[in-house]
Amino acid sequence: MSTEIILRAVQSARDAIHANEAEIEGLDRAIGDGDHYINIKRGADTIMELSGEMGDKPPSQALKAIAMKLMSTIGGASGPLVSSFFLAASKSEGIDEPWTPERVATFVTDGVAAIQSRGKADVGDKTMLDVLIPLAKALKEGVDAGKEPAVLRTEAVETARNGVEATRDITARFGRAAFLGERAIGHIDPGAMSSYVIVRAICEDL
Amino acid sequence: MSTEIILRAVQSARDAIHANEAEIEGLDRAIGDGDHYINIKRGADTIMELSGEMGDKPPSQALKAIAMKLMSTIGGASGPLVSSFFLAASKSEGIDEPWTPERVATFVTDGVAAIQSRGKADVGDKTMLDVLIPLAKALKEGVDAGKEPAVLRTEAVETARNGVEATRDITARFGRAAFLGERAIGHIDPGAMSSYVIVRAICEDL
Amino acid sequence: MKKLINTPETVLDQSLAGFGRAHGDLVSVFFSPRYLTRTKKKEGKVAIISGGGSGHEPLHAGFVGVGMLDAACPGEVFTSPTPDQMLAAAEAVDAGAGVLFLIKNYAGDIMNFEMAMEMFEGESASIIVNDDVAVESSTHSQGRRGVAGAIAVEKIIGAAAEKGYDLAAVKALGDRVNSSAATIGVALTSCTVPAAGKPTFEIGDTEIEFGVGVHGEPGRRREVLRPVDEIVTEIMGVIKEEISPSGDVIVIVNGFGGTPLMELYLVFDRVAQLCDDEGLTIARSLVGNYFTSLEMQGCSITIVNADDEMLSLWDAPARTAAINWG
Amino acid sequence: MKKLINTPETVLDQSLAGFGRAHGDLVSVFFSPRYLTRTKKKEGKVAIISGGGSGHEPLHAGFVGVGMLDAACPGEVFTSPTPDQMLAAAEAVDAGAGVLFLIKNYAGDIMNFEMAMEMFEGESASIIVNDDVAVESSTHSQGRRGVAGAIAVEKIIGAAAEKGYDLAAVKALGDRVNSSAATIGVALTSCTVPAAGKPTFEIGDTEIEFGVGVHGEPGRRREVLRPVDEIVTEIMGVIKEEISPSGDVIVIVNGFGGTPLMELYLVFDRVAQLCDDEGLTIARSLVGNYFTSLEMQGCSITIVNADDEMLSLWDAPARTAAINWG
Ligand SMILES: Nc1ncnc2c1ncn2[C@@H]1O[C@H](COP(=O)(O)OP(=O)(O)O)[C@@H](O)[C@H]1O
Ligand SMILES: Nc1ncnc2c1ncn2[C@@H]1O[C@H](COP(=O)(O)OP(=O)(O)O)[C@@H](O)[C@H]1O
Ligand SMILES: [Mg+2]
Ligand SMILES: [Mg+2]
Ligand SMILES: [Mg+2]
Ligand SMILES: [Mg+2]
Repeated sequence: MSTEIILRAVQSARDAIHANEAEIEGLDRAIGDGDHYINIKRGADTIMELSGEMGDKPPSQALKAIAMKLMSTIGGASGPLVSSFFLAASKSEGIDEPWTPERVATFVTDGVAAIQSRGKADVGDKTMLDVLIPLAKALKEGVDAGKEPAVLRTEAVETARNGVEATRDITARFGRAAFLGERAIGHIDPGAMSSYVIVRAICEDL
Repeated sequence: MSTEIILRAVQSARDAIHANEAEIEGLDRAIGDGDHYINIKRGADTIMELSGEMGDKPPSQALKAIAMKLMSTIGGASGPLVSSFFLAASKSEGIDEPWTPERVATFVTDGVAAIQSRGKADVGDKTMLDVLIPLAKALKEGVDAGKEPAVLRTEAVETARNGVEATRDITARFGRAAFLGERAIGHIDPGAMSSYVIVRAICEDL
Repeated sequence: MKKLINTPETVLDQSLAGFGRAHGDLVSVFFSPRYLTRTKKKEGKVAIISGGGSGHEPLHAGFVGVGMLDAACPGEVFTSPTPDQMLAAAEAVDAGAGVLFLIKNYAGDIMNFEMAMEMFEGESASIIVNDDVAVESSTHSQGRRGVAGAIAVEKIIGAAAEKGYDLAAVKALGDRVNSSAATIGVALTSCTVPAAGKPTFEIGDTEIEFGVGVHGEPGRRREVLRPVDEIVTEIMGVIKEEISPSGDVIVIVNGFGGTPLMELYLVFDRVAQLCDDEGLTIARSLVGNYFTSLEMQGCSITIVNADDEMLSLWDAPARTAAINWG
Repeated sequence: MKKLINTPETVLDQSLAGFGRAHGDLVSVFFSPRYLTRTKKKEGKVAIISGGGSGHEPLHAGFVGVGMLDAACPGEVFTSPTPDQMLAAAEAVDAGAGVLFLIKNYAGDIMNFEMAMEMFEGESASIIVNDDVAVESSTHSQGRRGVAGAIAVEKIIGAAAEKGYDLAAVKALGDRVNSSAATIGVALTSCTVPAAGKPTFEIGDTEIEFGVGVHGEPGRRREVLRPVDEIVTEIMGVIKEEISPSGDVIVIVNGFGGTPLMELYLVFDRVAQLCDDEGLTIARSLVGNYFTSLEMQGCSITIVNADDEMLSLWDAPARTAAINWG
């Protein structure tokens, strides 16, 4: 069932976060306040604890439970954003039907749109959206073009990698890094990095 | 006049303190609170500023002025002790008569006795008195034995050096080092060290 | 990392528990979700709720009590609290005259409070504090950070609510105090978030961060430590340009947690001299550690261009752990 | 050395000047010699004067005012003030009922106060505070150091004098509070005396000094940092042996200047748990930075075995920069 996929994805995401502690933490220490790793780790760990109860719920309820739990666990800037993603995904059309590539592309697109409407940022603002907006777009276009799941996954990782790299040489308009002005240039955005490692892990593990 | 000797001695003492900053400060940092150098430097510097007004006063008044100034300048444990020395010296019998070796031995003895009665410490307590009590005694005995001033001076420096060394391997019964118990062993007492460098400088310069 | 703690995970709850024990006469502490309320609710009064990441103590918990806040929501260290906390607090302290949320201008705080306000069913309004003029607001869309000016806003609107101002009036006053306030901070050392275990930023033995944020965010520039009179003069110059103070001012010299009070009063002396030179009257002042950044060394200077209403509300009674006068 | 100062020589006077400007309603500051008095003298009241080296702010200047001290004499940083200061202060505040000198037990303080008392012509008495039970008093003749117990002594005898106790009664009460109090401190970092420019002691990245003195003097031992619950348990054990507390106690968790309030409340939580376990009632508590050691990180715990008289005097009004209640 699709909820199993969610649980496996959550597991992958959590492992990816743990495995990239030093990198993510270092980036937020460089251009933020140093807690991004702790925040998303706290979120991911808590969701893992939920896994037991979630196995027999439909995806809409599992995603909503995840959203509410993340909302009350992460805090900071990333909490509402990440939580908005899951809340929108839980309401995405056909989420409880068997998952097809179209359906995945749709709920990812809905989720990313929710992050955008909560945080007001866009591509080029040096945030997680520099990874997520291109990712959602690539996924949708790939699905529309009828690409194979394996290709979609490879391209997703590729797109995410380009997105995270693109945050390096720009100033930030949102998040704490915005306070840095020019001094943010040369540093990758921590939220973009954590999004990238999660995307990569999920695409590789599933 | 004897007051000139006092002024030259003050100058020598001040220079000696400045020249031994690192050593004195390090000792008080090791077994006290690190301010002994600053305290006696502040005292010596202030007395130097007084010098101008003191040249034409008799020794009794010059010594009393020094005592009062030190009393209101040094503070800490060393302030009252050093100031007591000068106050007692100012009242020492025959202090305004021309200075003979006997007279010097007498006022030094009186001054050291005043330190002892103010601070209650004795030889072996790991304080400046480990230098000063043997010094006063040696001076008096030397004078009684009719030794030459040059010999008296050499012996005074020798006695002071032995005194300062004697503070190394004992625990303290007075001053902040007393709080250290056994941990004070191995460190020379800062007040003994500053007394020693002053005694040595005065004996060598005069 | 050297801290008087057991584990990073238990810092916040144990500290809140201790705060609750020490000030049980003033506040009630709740843990799941985490919030504090003043012990006695006053019916018909506008309820004021603030909150933010922990690590800034005494703010905000230390300002809960009669004459200031009705509730505070402490987040993890330097991390915004979550909407469920604000929601629970709002439901607990709503006394029929609406709830005012006092938010400091950080993306996380704004978004979490926004979600709480969307969920809260009672009447509510919000004030966003953004007094940190170290950051030139033109360069980014988040705008200035909310820093020690929050202390003045909380004191003054707390007194207004206690006096019976309605929700709209409390909000209008709070916005006015906020726009009359300007703050700049300077850091000598970093702070260390318990869960991170390492200093938030690196800083050389002779360097300071001019314009630092209260989470150790960078400011205008990294520079060599100068005599403090020069630093204060520059800060006061920037503040003057931003809010053109005149007549009566409230001065807050706020320590970041690791700087001795001795130095804070010394800074205040320089501020006072400069106010004299400018013809400003220091009508009220507050010197001490009120909006800290864990153990960071440094301080901020806040000037509030004050009118008589603000001054009389500043003087009004407050009974909180950190501010107790009048 | 990183400090918000101009030169080490001017720290004390500039800080005092700032303190005077910030609290002109409470105190008057004099510079030559240096002392502070409360603004309004109360005729017929026993005058209480304390003093000691600076660097422990808010103590003692922050305790000058109605209900606590009549005057304070600040020495150079960590250096006893000089007799001329105490003498000038005594002459200024003597209100016809005698002067009580409150001295902390350090060789320097004792000798300088003694000289002042020899010179002072009015009636006087003295209390020597020596509550630091970290130091086993048998090993040296100076006895225990005077540390944060001084806060309780100053608060309680200040209220007693205000109530009209005579000199002998104030002294007897102060001696009683002192002997009912026991304190132990622990340091995580050193402090740096401005004039010295270097840390007072070296301490490793994972080391603490158990039983440290308020000038960074060594305590019982150097050891590896442990979970704070363990440290507090050991401290409370030593205190218990020394003063066998029972019934009502006053607890003071005092920060040394560089430790966040968050950690102090966390320490207090553990103290409170242990009091519960021992059947002790925390009748009053004080958590914060009151008797600091410049920027040193760490804290001390004080327990005062309190009777009803002490508690009611603790609650009595005080109007000072640092303690303002009742
Ligand atoms: N308005 C926004 N829109 C999208 N992403 C944002 C926004 N603000 C911040 N972020 C993301 O959040 C990340 C920081 O998250 P985190 O460190 O957990 O929160 P905080 O900044 O509150 O400490 C940034 O690196 C950025 O990617
Ligand atoms: N009771 C005493 N009798 C004699 N000398 C003493 C006594 N107490 C302290 N001293 C001397 O004073 C020195 C310390 O002086 P200083 O550092 O200036 O004062 P403080 O200890 O107050 O910081 C000690 O090294 C010791 O030689
Ligand atoms: Mg962050
Ligand atoms: Mg010393
Ligand atoms: Mg954060
Ligand atoms: Mg000293």
